[in-house]
Amino acid sequence: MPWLSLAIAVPLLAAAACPLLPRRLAQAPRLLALAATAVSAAALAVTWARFDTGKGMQLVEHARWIPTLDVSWRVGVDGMSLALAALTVVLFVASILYGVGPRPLTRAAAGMLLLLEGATLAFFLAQDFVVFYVAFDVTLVAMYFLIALWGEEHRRYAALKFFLYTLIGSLPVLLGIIALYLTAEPHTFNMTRLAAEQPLAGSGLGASLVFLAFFIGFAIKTPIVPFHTWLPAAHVEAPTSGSVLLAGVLLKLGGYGLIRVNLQMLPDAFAKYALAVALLGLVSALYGALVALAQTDLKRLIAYTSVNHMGYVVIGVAAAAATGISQRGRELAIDGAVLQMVAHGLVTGTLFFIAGILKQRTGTRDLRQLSGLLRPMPVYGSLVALAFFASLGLPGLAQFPAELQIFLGTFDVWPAVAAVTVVGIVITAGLFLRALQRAFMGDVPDRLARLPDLARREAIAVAPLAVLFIVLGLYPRLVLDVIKSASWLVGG
Amino acid sequence: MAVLLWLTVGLPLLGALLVKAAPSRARPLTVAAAVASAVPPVVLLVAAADGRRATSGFRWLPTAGLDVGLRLDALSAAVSATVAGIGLVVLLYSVGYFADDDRRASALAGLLGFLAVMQGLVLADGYLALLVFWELVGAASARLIAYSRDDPQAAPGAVRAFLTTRSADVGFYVALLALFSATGSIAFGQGRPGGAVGALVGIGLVVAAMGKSAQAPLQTWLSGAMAGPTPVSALLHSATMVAAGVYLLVRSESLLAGWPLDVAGWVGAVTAVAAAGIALAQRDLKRVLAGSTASQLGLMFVGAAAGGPAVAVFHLVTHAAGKAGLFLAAGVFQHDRDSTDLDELRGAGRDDRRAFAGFALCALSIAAVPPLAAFWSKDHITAAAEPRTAWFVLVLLSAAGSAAYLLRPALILWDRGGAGRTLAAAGRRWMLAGVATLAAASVVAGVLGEPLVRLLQAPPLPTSALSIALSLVAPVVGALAVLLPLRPPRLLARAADRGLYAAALQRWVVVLPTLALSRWLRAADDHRLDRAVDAIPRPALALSLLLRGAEDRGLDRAVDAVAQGGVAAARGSDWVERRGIDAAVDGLAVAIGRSGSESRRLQSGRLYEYLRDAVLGATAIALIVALTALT
Amino acid sequence: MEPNGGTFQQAEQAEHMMVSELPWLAPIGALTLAAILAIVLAITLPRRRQGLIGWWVGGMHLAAAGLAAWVWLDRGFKATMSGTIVIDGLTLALAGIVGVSGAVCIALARPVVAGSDREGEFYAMVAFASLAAVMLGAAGDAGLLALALAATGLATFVLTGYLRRSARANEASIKYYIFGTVSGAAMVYGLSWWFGLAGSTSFDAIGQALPDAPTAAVIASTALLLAGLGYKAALVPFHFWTPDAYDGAPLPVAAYLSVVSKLAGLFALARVLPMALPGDTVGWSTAIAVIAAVTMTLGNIAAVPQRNVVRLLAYSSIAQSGYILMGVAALTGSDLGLPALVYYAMAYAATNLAAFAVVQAVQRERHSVDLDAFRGLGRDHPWWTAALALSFLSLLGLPPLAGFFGKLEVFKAAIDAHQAWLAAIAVVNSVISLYYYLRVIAPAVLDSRTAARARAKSAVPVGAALAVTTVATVAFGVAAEPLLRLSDHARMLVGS
Amino acid sequence: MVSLPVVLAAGAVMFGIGLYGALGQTNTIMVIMGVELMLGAAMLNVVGFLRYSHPHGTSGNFFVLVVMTLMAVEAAVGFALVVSVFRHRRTAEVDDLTDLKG
Amino acid sequence: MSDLATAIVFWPAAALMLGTALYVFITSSMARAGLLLLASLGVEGLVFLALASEFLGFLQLLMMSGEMVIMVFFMVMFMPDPGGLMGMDMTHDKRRSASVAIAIAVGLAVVAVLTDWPARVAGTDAPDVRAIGYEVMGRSMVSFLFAAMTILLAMVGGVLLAKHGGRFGIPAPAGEQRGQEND
Repeated sequence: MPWLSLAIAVPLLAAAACPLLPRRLAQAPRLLALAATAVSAAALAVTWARFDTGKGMQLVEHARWIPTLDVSWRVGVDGMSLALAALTVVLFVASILYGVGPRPLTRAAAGMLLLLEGATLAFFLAQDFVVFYVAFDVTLVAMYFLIALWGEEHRRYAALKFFLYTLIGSLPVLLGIIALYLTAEPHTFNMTRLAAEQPLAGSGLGASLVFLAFFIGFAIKTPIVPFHTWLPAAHVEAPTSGSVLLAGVLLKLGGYGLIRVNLQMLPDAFAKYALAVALLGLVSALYGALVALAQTDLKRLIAYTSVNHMGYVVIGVAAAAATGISQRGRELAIDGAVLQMVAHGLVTGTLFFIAGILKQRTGTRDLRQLSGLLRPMPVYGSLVALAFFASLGLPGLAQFPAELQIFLGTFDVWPAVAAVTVVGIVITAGLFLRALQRAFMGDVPDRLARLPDLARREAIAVAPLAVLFIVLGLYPRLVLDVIKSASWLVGG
Repeated sequence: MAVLLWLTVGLPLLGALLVKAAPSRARPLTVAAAVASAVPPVVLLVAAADGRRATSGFRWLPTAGLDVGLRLDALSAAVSATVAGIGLVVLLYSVGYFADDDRRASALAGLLGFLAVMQGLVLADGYLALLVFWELVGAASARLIAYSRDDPQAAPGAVRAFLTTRSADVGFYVALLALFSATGSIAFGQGRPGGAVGALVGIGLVVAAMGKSAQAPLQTWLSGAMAGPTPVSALLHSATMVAAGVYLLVRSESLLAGWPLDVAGWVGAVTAVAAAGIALAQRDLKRVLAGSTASQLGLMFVGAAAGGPAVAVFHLVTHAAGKAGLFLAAGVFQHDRDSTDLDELRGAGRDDRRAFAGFALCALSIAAVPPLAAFWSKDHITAAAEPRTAWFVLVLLSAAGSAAYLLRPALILWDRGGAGRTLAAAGRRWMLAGVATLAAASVVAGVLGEPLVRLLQAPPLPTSALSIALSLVAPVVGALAVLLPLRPPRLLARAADRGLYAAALQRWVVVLPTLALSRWLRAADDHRLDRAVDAIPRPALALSLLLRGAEDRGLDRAVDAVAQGGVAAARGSDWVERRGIDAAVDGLAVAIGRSGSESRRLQSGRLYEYLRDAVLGATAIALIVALTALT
Repeated sequence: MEPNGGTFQQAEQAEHMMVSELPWLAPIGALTLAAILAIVLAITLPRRRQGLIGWWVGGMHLAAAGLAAWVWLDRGFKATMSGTIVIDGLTLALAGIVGVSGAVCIALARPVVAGSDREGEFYAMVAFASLAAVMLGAAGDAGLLALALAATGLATFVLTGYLRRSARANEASIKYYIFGTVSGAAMVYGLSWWFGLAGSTSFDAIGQALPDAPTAAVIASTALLLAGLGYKAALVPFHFWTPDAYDGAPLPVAAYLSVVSKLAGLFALARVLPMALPGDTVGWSTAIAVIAAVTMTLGNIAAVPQRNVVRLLAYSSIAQSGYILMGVAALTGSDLGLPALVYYAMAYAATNLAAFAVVQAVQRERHSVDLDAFRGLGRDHPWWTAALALSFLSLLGLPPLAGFFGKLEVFKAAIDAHQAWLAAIAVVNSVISLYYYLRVIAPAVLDSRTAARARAKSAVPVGAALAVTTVATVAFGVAAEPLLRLSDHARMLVGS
Repeated sequence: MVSLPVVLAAGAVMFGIGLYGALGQTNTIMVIMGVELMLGAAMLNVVGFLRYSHPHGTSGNFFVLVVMTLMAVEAAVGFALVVSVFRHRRTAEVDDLTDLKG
Repeated sequence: MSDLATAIVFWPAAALMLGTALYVFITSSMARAGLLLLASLGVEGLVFLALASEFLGFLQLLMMSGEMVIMVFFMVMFMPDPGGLMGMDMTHDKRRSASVAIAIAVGLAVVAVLTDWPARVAGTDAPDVRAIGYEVMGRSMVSFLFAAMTILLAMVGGVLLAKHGGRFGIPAPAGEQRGQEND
């Protein structure tokens, strides 16, 4: 049974089926989306069970697509793919449960969600560069429509900006892919082979240019300062589920790409620029945190913390690429980076749900206009506090082990970078506590005094995420043993 | 043993979850949990005294060396038992304290939860586990400080507490990274690696300890933390959590040996005096106690640096009992008068004599009046500091200060001028029981010194005649400093005439000589002397006011300034964000649009212009080709 | 292949060859037959039945495409008629594209011209234009090239001016005419020098002579040649007529111009340049690459401020010419140039026709091609909107649509031919193009209905054309293998 | 004596005159005349080459025939266009045709 | 034709040809311009003759005499002031057009003069006119046929455009509405 292909294909087919659903059955799109996602989840669960943690790329499914160009439908998993694919499914379940735009889920919205889901899964599982790129761009289109159709006030502008930036990012990636394809003999888009053969190993300027092309693309997606300016606009204007998926899943495309392509296929070039990349990541981490500190809009604040958290990922990846790093440090850094992506997906997903609920209840996300929300909404408030503490890296919650591993790995090669990076955790702590203090503590004005607490539907969507990030925080090896970068990261 | 270790952490946690789950049965559940939680540490202590050692850990992260676990050894057993004891008392007290509070389940669960992570901190095996619980303790602390919804100071206090400690925790992180990077291990008991990495480890751990233990210049958060409920202050911000810094120093003795401990000692010595001055000038009882805590923790730092683990831990234990007792008593007064402001509390002790008795006993202990507990432990610290004159002087100054800052509230509490009202509050019995227990402990805990030394297999506690003598003198000087200038002679005389202090002070032999001295001074009626004596405390007072001012304005403002600087930087980058990069991108879009409009002018609609441009273009192409072909 | 005729033996031999080579000319023959019979029918059939001519010409277009496929599969490639006509992968691919696209354009034109005074002749003109377009791509001789260029031009001038009572159509056709004839005359002048350098009008012979010929003369004549073919392909700086002509012409004719005659010009460039200037003589690849870069840049930038969707598509098609030209520029440097060119041409044909079909459908219902006319299209016509979005996104080059694989191919070719800078410029241009493609898609998909409008009578041919081209846009991408294989097997007999 | 450069120079001058006509004339008919002259220049070149370089280049002869054909057909269609436009707009001036632009 | 005879015919004929060509665009009369163009192209036939292309020369003379007469008719029919009585200026942007044209002409002439064109192979005489026939009927057969198609196309297209109100007595179609202006 081609489980992986099944996991990708079912959402896509369901997306195609969405327009055909009868208009009368109002619940049908939602149920279809849930069913399709459930099938995906089941297929991934089977894969998880069959997965051999000791081996690298495995369970590869392969079908010829365009033999002329050596393009194949080639999907497979290694630790990173599996972990991120699982994250994807989890977040999509939550998003579908939460809904997009008008309720119940419309056919168009369900279709877009499913399209996005299929494409994202395809991206994480792809072992062929054309599939990889196709998935990369399809996510762009689906997300564009999600934002532009169901977003908030300035959705058009934000959607355009998102589209523009991501396209600017994706096209250099295409050039890079072509360059890799052309340098491999015989020409191939097979990522496994490209990673094994490393056709550009040791070649100077060419490798650097290709590296730069990929890096720009993934840096925009990740995003790394200064390529991040699309992110706040897109996050703020997107509908709640859109923000969740954008931050939870789509940002991971960049980090995944950095590891999968830049690190695995161009290690020599990466080693040359590792310190520069790490410094960019450091700037991202600190800058994101600082800018987040000044935000009064909760969604913008969360958006900028994404810049901060993804900056850690970049630092970890860069550290793993550096020449001086020990094997232990390398594994720590990459394990940490991947775990950070998973954890950030769960935590930030929760945070965006929180912001969405807040906006829905109070009509504003401006922290200056809110106060004392813990009183009318104690459960919600506790959830907020939990998610905030998770995001600021409190031990026992998922991001702590991830960040710690990244720091440990980075310290191995650049102690100064690691030491400065650690300062970021103070700033994030500050910004989250400020927000907490401002909006959730203190006196509650009358207009906020009667807000309803967390509704069942919302709780069902959010609770699994919270449970997951707590569990991961207590026992990160649940995922780390699967990620196990040692088994697939070729020694550099 | 492993089971007991995990139970020590698990039982309070379980209790917390149960209380949270069944808020209506919070009281019985809390009592049960508190009592149950106290059992394993005691058993552990016995086992440790028996020479048993154990560790129980598991691989938390896949990389070799990054295990997380708990350990039983002499130090952890001793501190764990202390935490458990204080915890038990405070929890039982809390049952009473929160009796009227409809959110008591939350508070009690919070306290139980804190107890769990605090035990985890104490029992942690290896720096990774220590860091985990270290951070959790901070978060639990912030949560508990922010408990009050009525106090506008609560939320900012919690935020400041968490942020200050977390800033210091950067040191812990860096130390951990450096240690692991250098040695590949995060186990306790390693020697300090050489070079810059070793320096990072040393500095990092000391900074972390300073943050947690509210040592200068990071002490400001502690007074802000007093916005939390009083039992919280008693448990977290006097007895246990803040002592974690001392615990870290003791635990890391092998890593910190040498200059890092010296740094810690200096920090401790300076803090001991500075915080004492701060305490002297506070107008809020709990803040007085907070200052006192910082000061005493400074003494512990000195003890750890100069005298070794046993000295520090001994004072930790005695101080925990005394200070927690003081807080608990303060909580009783707070319930009586619904305030902790000293002006409001005037006379509260007279109205509630049982509580005042406990308060006074604990205060005397902290003020190092023999033969109460803290006298002995502080004496060892003084003795240990003797070889280093500067520390020695500072320690003595702080001893004097401790007498002063405790006497002042005691006098106010016993004053007659107060409102004389007592709010009947539910749960008084629980509370008074707690005060009594700790007062008793403050009396007897002094005997623990020798057993502690045996348990820790430490060298005998240092002592010397000089230190004992000066230890005895110092509190007296401190008390005088309070009694003389702050009481106008007429008032003092009237007070003496009426036997104002007699009833209270006669019971405490230690204060009697002080009072006698004051009488003698008054009898001498020597204005010059009077003035001279008057002159002594004035600079001290000025200094303490200055310090408090620094505390409230200077340092706080500095902290705020840092925060505001951060926010300003953040705003700045936000501006850059909106105006700079974004504008550049948008500007590019505008430029494209504009060039598009420009290009429309090329398409003028006039055919001959099209043709002419085409001809020119073709010529240009030909020329370009010619140039490339010819070169 | 003889460079010159001139003796009786040669003539006799040529006649023998001609008879034996007739099967290779079958696609051309089909189009010729279509044109001639269309004129006969136009004269004889009554007014009501003039529509039959459309069916006839459209059918023969498809037949020509089918015959091209048959020749490819059954006969293989051959330089026929002493080398004046070259039947190879390039020609046959062009014949296939022209056949199918011509049929689609006739389907689109049917509702526009139905019942008009010269309906039959209109179809005949389309047949002539297609015939000339195939000839343009097949010409291996300067004389035939000049003729074919002029004939393609003349037929499309007439088509552009078909709506004779429209001032816009008049203006468009006049401008197109003058620009076309002047450019054509320039090309003829350049070709005369080539003859002087080679002693023959056969490109084969010219290709043997030019590499050693004096550089200045070669450059000057080549520049003049570029004027002629470049105007046909709408390359900068010979593009000025394009927006005006598209704007004034009937929409189906604009579609025809943007696909058939443009691709014919590009294919002719791809044939003539490597044939006549083998081995990158005088560095023409670089020149073509520069023109490609300028073309795509100017096309994209000029499209940004357009509010008239037809003009927008005109500029977009100029930009697309630039992308296709990347394939031509890579011909000497890489084996991948030709497949890229052929595949991109097919993908572009499907995509652009789909875009024009949607625009025409909208124009028929809303009587406007302004951007505002597309507002709220998604509510009224979800399928049109889907076609619009798919075709415009394909033009943008998003996977997995046809346009993406086209871009993939040309980028590949450019990088392989060491013109990575050109690929980088193309990338920047793709980003610019996003602005205006989204300007059309966004109001269509995102806006709500503006006002209730009467729905136009549904025109079956337009709907069918729309469906076919949209499906092709998607299918050429998702199931790209057959087309890519075909492109991969496209070979040029001479040249690269 | 006549030589090839002379002929070619004459051709170039004629081409230039035609181009001037195409660029500088306001009337469509006049523009068409300019085109005719440009084509004539091309013919002149070929004839010169036939005389001085390639007497056996019979394909050049055919090329001249083609150009003559082009002159005829282009003029024919051009005039027809002018007729059509003139009917509708009462003018054949190129300068009046500026509705389509931008 | 000998070189001398060539020179004798060529120089005056070429001068006349270029002179009349230039005068086409100088005269202010459309009719005169047409006749001058006719003259110019006719004289070009003479030049062809001088350059030993008898067939092409005669053909050119023949073509021009027919074609140019038609042209004159058109001009008389459609031009304002066909007789040039008012001396109107039919040029725009004269200076720039002229300078561009002169630059192009000079450039081409310079390149043409400086280029080392292939020399005639010594001792080979031009083939007689029949060779052209063999060329047309042999190698260039298809091109020739296609030229015929082109002429057919021009005829049909010319009629289509020129004759408003077609066969069926209905007017020519008007434009499609494009939403910006009224046609």
